[in-house]
Amino acid sequence: MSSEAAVAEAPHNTHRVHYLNANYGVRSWLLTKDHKRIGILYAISMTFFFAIGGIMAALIRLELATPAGDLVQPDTYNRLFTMHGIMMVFFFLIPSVPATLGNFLIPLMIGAKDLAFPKLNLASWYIFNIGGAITLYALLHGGVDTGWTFYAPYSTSFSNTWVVVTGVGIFITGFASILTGLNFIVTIHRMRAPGMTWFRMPLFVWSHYATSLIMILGTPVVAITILMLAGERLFHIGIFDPAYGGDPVLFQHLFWFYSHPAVYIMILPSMGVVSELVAAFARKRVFGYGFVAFSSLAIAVLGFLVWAHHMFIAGVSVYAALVFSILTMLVAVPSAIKVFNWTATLYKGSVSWETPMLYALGFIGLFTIGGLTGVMLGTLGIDLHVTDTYFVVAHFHYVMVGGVIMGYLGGLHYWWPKITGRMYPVFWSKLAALIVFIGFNLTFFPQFLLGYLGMPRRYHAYPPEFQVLNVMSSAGATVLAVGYILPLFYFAWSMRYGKPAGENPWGAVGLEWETSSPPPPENFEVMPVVVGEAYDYGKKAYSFPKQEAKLG
Amino acid sequence: MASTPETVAAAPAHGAEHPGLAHHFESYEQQRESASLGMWIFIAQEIMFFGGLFIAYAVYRHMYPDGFAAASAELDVKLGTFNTVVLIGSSLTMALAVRAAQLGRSKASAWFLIATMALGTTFLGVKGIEYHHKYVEHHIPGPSFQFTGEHHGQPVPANQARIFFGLYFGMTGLHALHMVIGLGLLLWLLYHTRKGRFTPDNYNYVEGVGLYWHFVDIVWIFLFPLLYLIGRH
Amino acid sequence: MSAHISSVKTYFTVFLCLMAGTALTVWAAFHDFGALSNVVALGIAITKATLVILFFMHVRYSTRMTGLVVLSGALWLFFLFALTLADYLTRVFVPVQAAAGM
Amino acid sequence: MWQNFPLFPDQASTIAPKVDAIFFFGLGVAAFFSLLIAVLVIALAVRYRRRRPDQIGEDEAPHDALEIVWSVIPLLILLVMFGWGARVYFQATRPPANAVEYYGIGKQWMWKFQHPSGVREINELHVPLGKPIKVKLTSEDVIHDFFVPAFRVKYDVIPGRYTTVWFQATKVGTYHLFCDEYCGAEHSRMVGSIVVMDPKDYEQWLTRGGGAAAPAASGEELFSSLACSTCHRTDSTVRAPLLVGLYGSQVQLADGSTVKADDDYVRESILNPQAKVVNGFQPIMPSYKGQVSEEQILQLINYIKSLAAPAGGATPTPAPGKKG
Repeated sequence: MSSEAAVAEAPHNTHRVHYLNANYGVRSWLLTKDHKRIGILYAISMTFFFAIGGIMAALIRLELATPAGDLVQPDTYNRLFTMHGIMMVFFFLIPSVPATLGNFLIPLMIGAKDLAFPKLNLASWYIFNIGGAITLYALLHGGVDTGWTFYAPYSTSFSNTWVVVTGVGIFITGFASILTGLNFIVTIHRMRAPGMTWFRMPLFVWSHYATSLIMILGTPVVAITILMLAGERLFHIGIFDPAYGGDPVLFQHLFWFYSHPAVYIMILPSMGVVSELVAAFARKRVFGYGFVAFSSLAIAVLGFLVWAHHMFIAGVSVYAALVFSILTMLVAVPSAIKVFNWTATLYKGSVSWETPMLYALGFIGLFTIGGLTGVMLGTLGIDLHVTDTYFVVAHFHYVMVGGVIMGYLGGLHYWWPKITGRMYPVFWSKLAALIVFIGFNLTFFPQFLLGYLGMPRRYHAYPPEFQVLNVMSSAGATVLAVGYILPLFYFAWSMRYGKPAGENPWGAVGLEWETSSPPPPENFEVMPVVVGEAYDYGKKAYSFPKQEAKLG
Repeated sequence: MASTPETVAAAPAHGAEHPGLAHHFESYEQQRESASLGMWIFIAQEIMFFGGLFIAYAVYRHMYPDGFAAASAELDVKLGTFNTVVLIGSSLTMALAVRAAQLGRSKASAWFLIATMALGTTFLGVKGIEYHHKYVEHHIPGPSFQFTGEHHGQPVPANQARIFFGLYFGMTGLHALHMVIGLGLLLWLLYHTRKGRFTPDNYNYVEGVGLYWHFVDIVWIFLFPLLYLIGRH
Repeated sequence: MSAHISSVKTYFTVFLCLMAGTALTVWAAFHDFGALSNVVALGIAITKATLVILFFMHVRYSTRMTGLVVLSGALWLFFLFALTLADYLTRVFVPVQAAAGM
Repeated sequence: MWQNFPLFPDQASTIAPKVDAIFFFGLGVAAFFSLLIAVLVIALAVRYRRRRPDQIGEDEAPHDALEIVWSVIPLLILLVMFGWGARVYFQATRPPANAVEYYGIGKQWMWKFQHPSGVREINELHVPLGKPIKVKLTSEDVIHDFFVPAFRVKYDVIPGRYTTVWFQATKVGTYHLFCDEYCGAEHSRMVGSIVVMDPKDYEQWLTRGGGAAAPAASGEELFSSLACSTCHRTDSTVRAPLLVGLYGSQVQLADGSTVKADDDYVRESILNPQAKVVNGFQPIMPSYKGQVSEEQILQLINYIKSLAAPAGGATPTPAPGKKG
């Protein structure tokens, strides 16, 4: 992927300058301030971290195929699931859609030349990689065995693994997330094209605005929590360690204050992608545009009030548990609104079954299951039995893998022609989507049953009666792995041999489809003025006043 | 709020007549509003960053009121008050520096920046003295920590005092680190002010560093009563 | 609208108010207000902080958006405090005090 | 691997049917809405599939009423789940008054239990059928979690404080006990079993199998070996308060407040005597921190509890054999 310079010129647009052939050489990529190139750089480093996390997932599933812990040592297994969690959460899921598709598309969608702070955007990518390098350094020296949640007092006093170094890695990567969020908020507020009012913006931009709010207001809390954890581990201040008078539950409060909104950082951008896909492939304005837009903001705000539903049996007071449980019920409503509105958009639409739409429909189905099992976990009576079992593991994989990754792949398939100017093979991409859907369900649905049977999380050896369901899950994992590897091949193939995609291969409405593919360095030959509503398939929504005096 | 929908002038290459206006902005005003909003969002993020420490303080002061009162009694209120006056003074000189930049008086702005840096360094000096005092008294959490204090006649366990001092060093240390970064920014600002880079149209950086400095002052406005003034009666 | 430029007089009056606030909070610390001592200390600190935000940081004269960002920062801090303390203030704490306090 | 392949855990405690009931209600809601959305999406996608390449969808006027409906109805269902769940949670976290109190200690990668009669077990807990059992838990190192799937009982075991779980077994048998909070290398080996027996068999097991000295007796030995008896005498209260009849009574402290002499008061007074000094006494008692382990403290507490009976009451005679 990184040898972008080697992209063969499509014959018909050799004369046109676009952001890929504007200048060549590794320096032009590593010092770029163009939000489009930074989006691609992010995609490359993120795919690398996803691969590492994926290998660990495969090893975990292999180990769990047998009741006895016979593939790896217990300590190695603990490091495997810990690093799988850290790699996937902090280095893939949180930056997945915002840092790649968000970076690439937000200026295009609101008619701006670039993000508000291009230098900060590049700094964000470097900070992300520095954090990743430090965490990899710790991983190569044995990694961490505390679980991605780093619960005290195990992480502060009993684990002799690389907790502080990994913490520093995550601390640094957190700033990449903060800078991306800051860039998006200022760009959306200050750099919209004339006429682009808030309610003419695409829902993709709305969901990234809500995500950026969480990135800005949540990430610093986990940053200071990691600093306190490192301080506790090095100086034994006694903040989290009961042996010195501390309260380990306080660590859980501070950790989950960020980590629950973090799951909304992961899901909201994918919801934005699905809103775009459903509108584009039903060729219809999203049903209840205003409600879907405000539901993103509602999720961002309410998402900060529910964190202790991870701690119902961790020693919080019964009354606090009641408060958090009822607030968890409230935060589920905006998600329900989104799902109902997506479904209603299909009514009287002109629905086409292109690959991105397959991912979008898959997202709607799987996210509904994930969301509703989440509500079951928010119910005190049920959570009592199923928390910390494989029911929870199944729930968050349904939302993160069935939701975030399906949305990410759908978005990638939808905007790939705009990013590279090439189409990818239809048959192989639809096949891959089907394999991912089947593999996913086979992997994670049995885990719901395992969860209610009571198989605890993070066990590498389990009672024999759980084996059949675990073998099914491991089998599903292999199918899922095939489903994720296929796109690497046909995407790479398409960059050289793919059919050139015109300005608007899907016939969709949106400012990003009004410019060439791949877009010129400053996004538009002539800056647009917005005159119509969003997703208005009836009449032309954008005009380019200086159409006749074409610039240079 | 959107950039004012004047006719989309064919944007000339910004470099020529508009020094300091970045290529992707339409006007100075848009650039200044973006820079100001960006800085404020960074400050909102810093509020939550310090917020984590403040909630830990609140929880442990609720759990160990006596321990915190006894440990706080070890801090020197006179030095703390002096430091508060110094830091609020530096906030004043910073505000005057920003005002001078807005009016284009680079020399005055430079002098006010120097005054702000002097006051900031004084503050850090006093902090150094206090830290040394804690070192001598073995009040730094770690192997050499000792504490035998009492509150209202009741002896206070060392654990509770260690938590207070842990939070004291965490909060004031993080604040001091932000001061050091602030001094570095002020130095950079001084260098560019002397080179006349900031004009009434383009003083965003001066205003940005000013907002950052005022925020660091506000953090101390909360730290001073919470750490120095509990249990004094 | 170009940013508002406050007069030097405004800055000095605000500075004097802040000095008075500092003196007040130190004085208040040495007098017992019982349960109210926390409220008094925080009240003075919040007033001083508001003065700095409104006048030194020009929020008084800048766009509504800036005020919104300040308020959202404060509101999120309130979320953190309110719900965490909701747990700590209602927790029937059965401490193994010895291990904790010693 | 096929011979024992359950799809649903058995119900072996009074709370289990209640948890299963609300679980099935939640499952029903989840299944209903998932199927509803799936069927609707597929039906609409097929019914309104694109027939001509340039066909566009008809624009819809927004239905605010419909939006309100499908916000309020899910909210109402969710509030029902909340209320019902809260009721089950209250029942599960509040032990009944007549619950028999057992002690449990989680220690890195093993469980240690102690019956009220003093019998101690490791990784196994024998309990009588049909009696409400309360297990008072603490940990000696990291956070563990007492989880018995068959009883639908789970609560974290936190160092530095006591947490309690309670259950009333309804079926005889042996049930898995898991540690359900990650606690280190052997986390998945920190498993045990709860053996539910008929009350008669249980009593027999107690006397026969669990021959350990009644905790009160070994507590008495400790009381003298640790020189507590030098100050806490039964005949004089010059140097230290009288312990007979102390347990459960209200104690007047030096700073004027009164506190109930429960487990934690006794425990704290052993490990940190200066924390709560009894009115009229000097804080001269040395701290025993580091000299007594958790079990010894429990034995001392039980001994002091046994003194609660009026002076000269039947202090239980030490049982013959003494298991260490």
